[in-house]
Amino acid sequence: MIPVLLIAIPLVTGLAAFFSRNEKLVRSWALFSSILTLAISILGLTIFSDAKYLEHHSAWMSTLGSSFSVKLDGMGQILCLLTAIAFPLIFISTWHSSYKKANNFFALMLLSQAGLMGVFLAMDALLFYFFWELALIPVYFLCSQWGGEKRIAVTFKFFIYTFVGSLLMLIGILYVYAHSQDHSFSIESFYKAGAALGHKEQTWLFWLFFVAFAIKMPIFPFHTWQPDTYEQSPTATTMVLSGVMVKMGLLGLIRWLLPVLPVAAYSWGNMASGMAVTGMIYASLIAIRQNDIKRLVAYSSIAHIGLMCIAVFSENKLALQGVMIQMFNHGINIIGLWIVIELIERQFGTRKLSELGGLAQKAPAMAILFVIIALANIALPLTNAFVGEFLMFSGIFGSNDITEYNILFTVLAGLCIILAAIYTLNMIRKIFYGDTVALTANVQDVKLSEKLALGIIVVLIFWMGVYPQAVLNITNDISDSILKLSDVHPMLKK
Amino acid sequence: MNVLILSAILGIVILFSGIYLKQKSNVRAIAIVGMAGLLLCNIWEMSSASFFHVNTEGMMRFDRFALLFISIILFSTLIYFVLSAKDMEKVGIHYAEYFALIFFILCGVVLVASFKSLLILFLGIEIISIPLYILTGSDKRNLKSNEASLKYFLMGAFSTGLMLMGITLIYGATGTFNVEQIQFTAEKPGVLPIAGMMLLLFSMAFKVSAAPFHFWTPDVYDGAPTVFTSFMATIVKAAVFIGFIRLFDETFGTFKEQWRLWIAIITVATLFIGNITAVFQQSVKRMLAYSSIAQAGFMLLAIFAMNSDAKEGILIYAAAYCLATIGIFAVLTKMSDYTFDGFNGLARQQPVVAALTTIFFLSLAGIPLTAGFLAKFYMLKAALSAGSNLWLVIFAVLMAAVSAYYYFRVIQAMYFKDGQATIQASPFFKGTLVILAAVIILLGMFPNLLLYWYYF
Amino acid sequence: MPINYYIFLSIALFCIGIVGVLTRRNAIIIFMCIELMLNAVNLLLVAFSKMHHLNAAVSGNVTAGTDGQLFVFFIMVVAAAEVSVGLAIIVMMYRNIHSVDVNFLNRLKH
Amino acid sequence: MNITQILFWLLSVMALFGALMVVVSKNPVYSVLWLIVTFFAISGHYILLNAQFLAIVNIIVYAGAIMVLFLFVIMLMNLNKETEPQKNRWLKIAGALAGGCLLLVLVAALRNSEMQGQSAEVNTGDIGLIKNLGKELFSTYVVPFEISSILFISAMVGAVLIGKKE
Amino acid sequence: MKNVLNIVYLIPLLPLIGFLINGLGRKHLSKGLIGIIGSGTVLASFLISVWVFMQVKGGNTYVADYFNFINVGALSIPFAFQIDQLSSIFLLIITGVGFLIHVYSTSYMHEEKTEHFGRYFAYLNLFVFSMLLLVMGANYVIMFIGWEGVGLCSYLLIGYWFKNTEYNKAANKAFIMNRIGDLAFLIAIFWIISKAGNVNYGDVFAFAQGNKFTATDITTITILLFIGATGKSAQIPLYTWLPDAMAGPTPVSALIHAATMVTAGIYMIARSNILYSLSPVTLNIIAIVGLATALLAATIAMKQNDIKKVLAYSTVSQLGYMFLALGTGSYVAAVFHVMTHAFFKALLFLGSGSVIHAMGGQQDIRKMGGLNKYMKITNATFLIGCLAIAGIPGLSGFFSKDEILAGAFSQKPFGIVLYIIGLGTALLTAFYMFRLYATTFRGNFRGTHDQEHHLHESPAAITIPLIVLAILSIIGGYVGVPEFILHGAHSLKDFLAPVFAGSYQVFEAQGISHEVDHSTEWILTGVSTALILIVVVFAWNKFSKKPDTEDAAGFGKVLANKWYVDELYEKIIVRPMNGLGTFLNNVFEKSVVDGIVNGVGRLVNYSSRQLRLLQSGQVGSYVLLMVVSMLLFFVFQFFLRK
Repeated sequence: MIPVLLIAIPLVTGLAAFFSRNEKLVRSWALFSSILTLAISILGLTIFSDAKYLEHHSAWMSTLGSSFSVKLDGMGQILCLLTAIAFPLIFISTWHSSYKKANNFFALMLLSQAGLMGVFLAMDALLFYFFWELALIPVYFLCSQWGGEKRIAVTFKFFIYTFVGSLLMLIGILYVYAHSQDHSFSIESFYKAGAALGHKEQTWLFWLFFVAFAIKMPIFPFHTWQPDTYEQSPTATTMVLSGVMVKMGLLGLIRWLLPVLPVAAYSWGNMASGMAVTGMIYASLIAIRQNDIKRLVAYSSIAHIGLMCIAVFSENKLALQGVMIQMFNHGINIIGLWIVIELIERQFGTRKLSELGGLAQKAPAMAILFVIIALANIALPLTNAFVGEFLMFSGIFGSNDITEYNILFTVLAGLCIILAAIYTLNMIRKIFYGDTVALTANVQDVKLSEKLALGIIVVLIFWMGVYPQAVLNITNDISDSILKLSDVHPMLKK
Repeated sequence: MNVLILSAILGIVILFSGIYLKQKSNVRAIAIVGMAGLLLCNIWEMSSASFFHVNTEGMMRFDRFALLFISIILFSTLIYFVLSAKDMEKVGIHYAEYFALIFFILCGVVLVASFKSLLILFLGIEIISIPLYILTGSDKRNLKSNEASLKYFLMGAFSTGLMLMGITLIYGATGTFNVEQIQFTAEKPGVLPIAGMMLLLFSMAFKVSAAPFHFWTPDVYDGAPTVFTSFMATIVKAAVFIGFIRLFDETFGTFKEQWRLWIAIITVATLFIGNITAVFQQSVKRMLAYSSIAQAGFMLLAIFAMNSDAKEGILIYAAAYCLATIGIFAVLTKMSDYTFDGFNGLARQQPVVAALTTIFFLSLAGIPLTAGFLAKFYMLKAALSAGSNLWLVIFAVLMAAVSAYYYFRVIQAMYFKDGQATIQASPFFKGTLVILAAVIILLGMFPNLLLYWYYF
Repeated sequence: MPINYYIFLSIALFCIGIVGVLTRRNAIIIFMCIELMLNAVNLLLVAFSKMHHLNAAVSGNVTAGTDGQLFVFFIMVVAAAEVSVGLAIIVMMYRNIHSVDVNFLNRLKH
Repeated sequence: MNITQILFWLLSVMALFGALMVVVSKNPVYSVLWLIVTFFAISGHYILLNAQFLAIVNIIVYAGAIMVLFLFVIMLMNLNKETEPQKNRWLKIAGALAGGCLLLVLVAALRNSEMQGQSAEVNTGDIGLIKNLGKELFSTYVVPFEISSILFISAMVGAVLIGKKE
Repeated sequence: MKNVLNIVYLIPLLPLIGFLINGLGRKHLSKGLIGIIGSGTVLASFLISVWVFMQVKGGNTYVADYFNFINVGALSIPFAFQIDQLSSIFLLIITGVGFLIHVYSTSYMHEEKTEHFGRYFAYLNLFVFSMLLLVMGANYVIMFIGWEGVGLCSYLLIGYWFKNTEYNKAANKAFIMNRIGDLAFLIAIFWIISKAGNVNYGDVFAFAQGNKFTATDITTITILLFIGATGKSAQIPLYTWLPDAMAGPTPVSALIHAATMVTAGIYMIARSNILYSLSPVTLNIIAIVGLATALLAATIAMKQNDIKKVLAYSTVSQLGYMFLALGTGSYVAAVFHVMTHAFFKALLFLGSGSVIHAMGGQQDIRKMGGLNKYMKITNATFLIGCLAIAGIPGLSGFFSKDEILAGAFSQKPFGIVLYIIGLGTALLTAFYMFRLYATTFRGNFRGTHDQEHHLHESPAAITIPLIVLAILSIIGGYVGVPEFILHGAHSLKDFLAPVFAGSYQVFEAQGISHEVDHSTEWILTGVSTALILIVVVFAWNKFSKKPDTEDAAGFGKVLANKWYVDELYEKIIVRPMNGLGTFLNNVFEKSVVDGIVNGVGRLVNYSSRQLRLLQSGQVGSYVLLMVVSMLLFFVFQFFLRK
């Protein structure tokens, strides 16, 4: 019941939103819808957390062996919660920025939310693919309708790029499907069928899937769409993209790659992690030299996602739990960063670090909130990201049998913590500290709405930072089952 | 059988109505109503109630596959009439004749869809082709139209020659034209049937405009009056495909291995040339011509796979492709400027039409929840389940991505570029488009709506 | 007569027809060459029909091979129809451009 | 070498020569005439094969009606050696080569086909007679026969539609 | 007994509350209130700490477990505090010195605008909170939380005057350098987790004592931890941030960059003493690094003219001393020196602060001189501080430093070398400290006239902490009177005995003893004292008569420029990194990674343009192409295909 609502509410409200001309109305309508969704997802966590409310199966395309089956497992809970929180935050924080054809804008936003929810909930490969694409289309329109001056080309590149990836994934899905005994797309039969495949088949299937997810996350060297897209899209969409959408790739890895192709994941995991870690250092180094705030954050995001990717492939309880919680934290933090960046851009019409400075004097609140979020983003203890990264790192480092890979990845990824500190602190310094420049002479501080949004984020940051156990408990079981499914040692025995 | 006879009669009726009815709208009305009637009769026949009982001496068989396919064709044609019958007036004065010819073509389609004897196949192909030569050239003053029809005619006749030689060689080997009796039991039959098969392959490839026999397509589709291009590119192409798949399934099914490779090569070539060449086109009409080649490439996957999935798939593909393309052409026909820039800013002037056109293009590009996705999905599924030929599937998929590139150029033009493009679309027109889009999406969500008829 | 002779003969005619199509620019001549191809086919069909008749005669099937000759008949029918249309098209074109040169037609390209 | 064989070779040579001349002769009118010669040769073959009906039809329909039609058109346009457009040499050579190779390939392929030793019966067998053909045509082949009427009417309509001057 | 545990959480909590109140209410509260809240909370936790101290005299350890911070699978990290002798001592130092400095700050920072004043105290409280977390944590993760927390606070406080870009850069430098160390610390933690499956001190040490760690493991872990320590405690190679950190307000330098935070490294190693005792290799490394740092910093300090810089380098040098102590296995000495150092170095910094205050922000000692006439208390206290740090007998510095040297001497086989270098460093210390004192307070004033006119003794809020600290730096040493002077008077050693019991066993097992027979010690002490006195007198006379006001030349220049270490780092690390970043951003990203992607697009476009030409529009060529392809098909089918 709950999952269906989570998809249906944004979908229906979104479609409805097309038919309103009144901007104020549609704005509040969207906010209302997103808050409703949030309420539902919280209900799913609390009152209706019983299994029978969290599942829904109904026949659909039965001749194809597919069915409309959605389920809220631990990971789904977290990611849906993230999505459900993200959208109200976005709507609140962009309350003052006005869009032409607002109805289309908000409708598309809600549709993308529906798509995302679907991706996180789908327990049927075909359904998963459907939502995977459907989440993309609205974002495509959002970016190329309301984006910056180079928006069309950039977004187009983004679209084609991800489209190629998803098509490759489609082949993989079809192949596994063709080899499943009961010719069904259901996740269970996928787990059975995939594990039964030979190593060679698994290998290239692995790459078919991985490329799709790698493009989405993105992982080096499939990342080049990302900085441009983040830079060009309207910030609200960038928030969706970077805060929630990249998690699609991670979810794909965890739910649709590890357990489906365990042997390949085991044998090629290091390769993938190698790409990820290269990307981390690469992105961090580039981020240091960025002058455009949006691009800087974009590259930093690549680094963070890379870490999560490595953690996933280390196939280890600590790491996996770390990823679970970090997916949520990263989403929250980066949205917070975008909110402030949006404020700055709206006020000064520039994102160039070199043109900013000294904001802290006139806008202390903005400065403090931004600093908190930025420091959370570089995983300072007692903030949310620390827990995630700590777990991921100790997972990557491995338990008992420390291979040279473990140490290598840990150290290299660890370097990125330092680099992250460098570019983040530089960003803070260049934006907020130093003396004011002509441009920033008369900045006004955050308005109530943004203060509200940022306040919520800060609260979450500290809550998750001090008492992460709440979340860890939610995802505990799913992590266990994933690991159990993707454990290759029994297979290697036979 | 119903359709064959009735549409022939309808053709005649329309011819005379052209003489006696001065009002063009009446002619149109007769055509549309007649088409609807045909559709009904055919559906009736599917529930095993044929009006006529003709002994064809086993030269034709109206099995479910054929009938269902014919209904798809009839439905598409109906939609086509409703959307663009009015635009035929622009072409020339022989308004009624155009309809008549189209009805005759439908007879040919029926033949091709239901043939059991190579003779019928031959006749069917000819009955389809000859009126098409005429329709292509129907805009007599327009040199492009002339050129197109002459090119089409010459090359078509040439391919007819090839086909006949093929049939002859097969006859020489087997002594019959009847598909039932042509039984190549041997895994590798003699040279004669192989040569014949190859020649037939070439001519069929020509008719479905598969590379390297596709050269006529862009020129002809570009030169022909847009209304008729729409008809040719969709309904006729799909029809010939059914002939193609039936021929190779029933006649040459026993020695797949001999022709698989060639089909594969042709598929790759078609996909490549169709998609790649479409990228750089400046005129949407010509782009659609190339895209039709590309789509043919995807349909060829069905022939390559030649299994139950392929059969279902080709049905869905035919429906999806025809409907979407007809819709696009219907809009295109009303445009003043066929270039991509001609679409700039259509979304501002005509939001509804733009949105629907977008849906059609999404369907062509194969975005989920549209029929186009399921069509491609079936094709890939069939090809994969046909055995180890992943390279082909991956190639097809990459080409599909390329196709998204040029389809989305139009969407970009309509939505994100500034311009004054507009069309005068009557509410009726819009309504029909809406229905069309609805059908496409419904089909995309519930393919069984269609396949139901195939199985039960 | 050994059937191979007929096969080779008609294939030769067929290919000559093709060569004609390839080497001439006059639409009418090209069309005529296509007719030549058709006739080659006809000849071969008849030969085959006679061959099958001969083979079948052993088993006493007297009507074997008729279908081949009937097919020829149908080919002629179609050819006639084609010719009428084809010549009409050529004439129409001639009216517009006063030439039957196919290379003259290259407005549509690329 | 009995008379039939002599005739066969004679007719074959005549047909081939005629066909070649169709292709090479500059003047369209000559081409038409040579084509008629070829058709006559082919009709001769029909007679050899004892397919009188087809032989007659071939003469009447092809050599008669169709070729005359061609001739009319050519006269009407008054095409002649001078107006005859010439392809550039290379294209001609390429075309000739391609056709020739095709011929070679097909012959080489069919040389030792399973047809080895099979033969077509000459100047016997009565399936070519009008009686049998007619019986077949109007019993078994009546449906295609009727269908071809559709072809004709559409061709008729087309010819009118296209050829009519407006 | 339990009751103290029940409220021990208040020790860090109170400063946190102070932080929240001051931080949120900084715009609305009055300066006085802010000061009271800021100092009061710290005072409160000081009192509790005293109480706690009383409770743990018995020599027992308490662990207060509050909630599960992280609990995943086998790994369970409780949010727990551990109270034992070691932590209680540090509690006293932190809260005690911290309180004094808070008081001092109320006056020192009085010119600031109210909200910045509030911000300052909020930061200070936050720092105390983190520092307390660091020392109270019952496992490495909690320690790490505090560890990074203090790093953050030092970052915030160094960059307190955020208008000044240089200061901000210094702050960044401090934070990043610390991060490098922190990374090593983290990896050490992961290593411990992966081996011991646990991070609680008790369990880990038990694990270690059971010799469950392999030799490589323990060596790596300890080295990594030590690297962490070098970052926080400003040792080679990560010490360069500390002198720059003087950008912060002087009380901050006193509290964070002298008394408490920088000693966190020592605390950490003392805390994990068992691990270190088990890996002699690491101990040697620590000893060498510590000594090297001590010497290097001392040499640099000789030529510095900024009063705070001198003190900063002396801090680095003293920290080096402490590491020497740790490296030679005399942990008590290290902790002892931490304590005494906290007193006199805080005193010196605060004194310098008072001077700077009086000089109106002037920090260059060449512009000072003869201040003893104007500011009596500051002069006196500063002198005491100098004497203490120089190690004049009777003052706190003497005892701790002497113990360290003795410990170094006891090392086999190279103890004598360590001792000599250590002694040399001590002499250098005495020299530059008195150079500093003499140049600042003796001779006659070299500043401008209005500065002189403006000179005055600082208010009570400043002088009282000075006096208290002065007293402490005198008597502070008597908790550790060495054996050879008075038997059983080393109460600190006895007090800390439980903490280091494990190590002592290990040492015995290894047959290492830190005992030097008393006669030798008498000699050593005598020699060192004599030498130091000579140096002091020499420096005093030299610089009170004629301070070196001209710029250093020759080798002195090298020292004045800190051995050009910063420049070196700039060259070999910062520049290449930025260069690489620029290269990747401008060249690699654009032309390779993105180039490939766009290249594919361009390729498609290009081939499209080319393929179009196939469509020549000529029927002839079309048919020709068709025939040729047919030809190919046939050839393949009939002749090439099997």
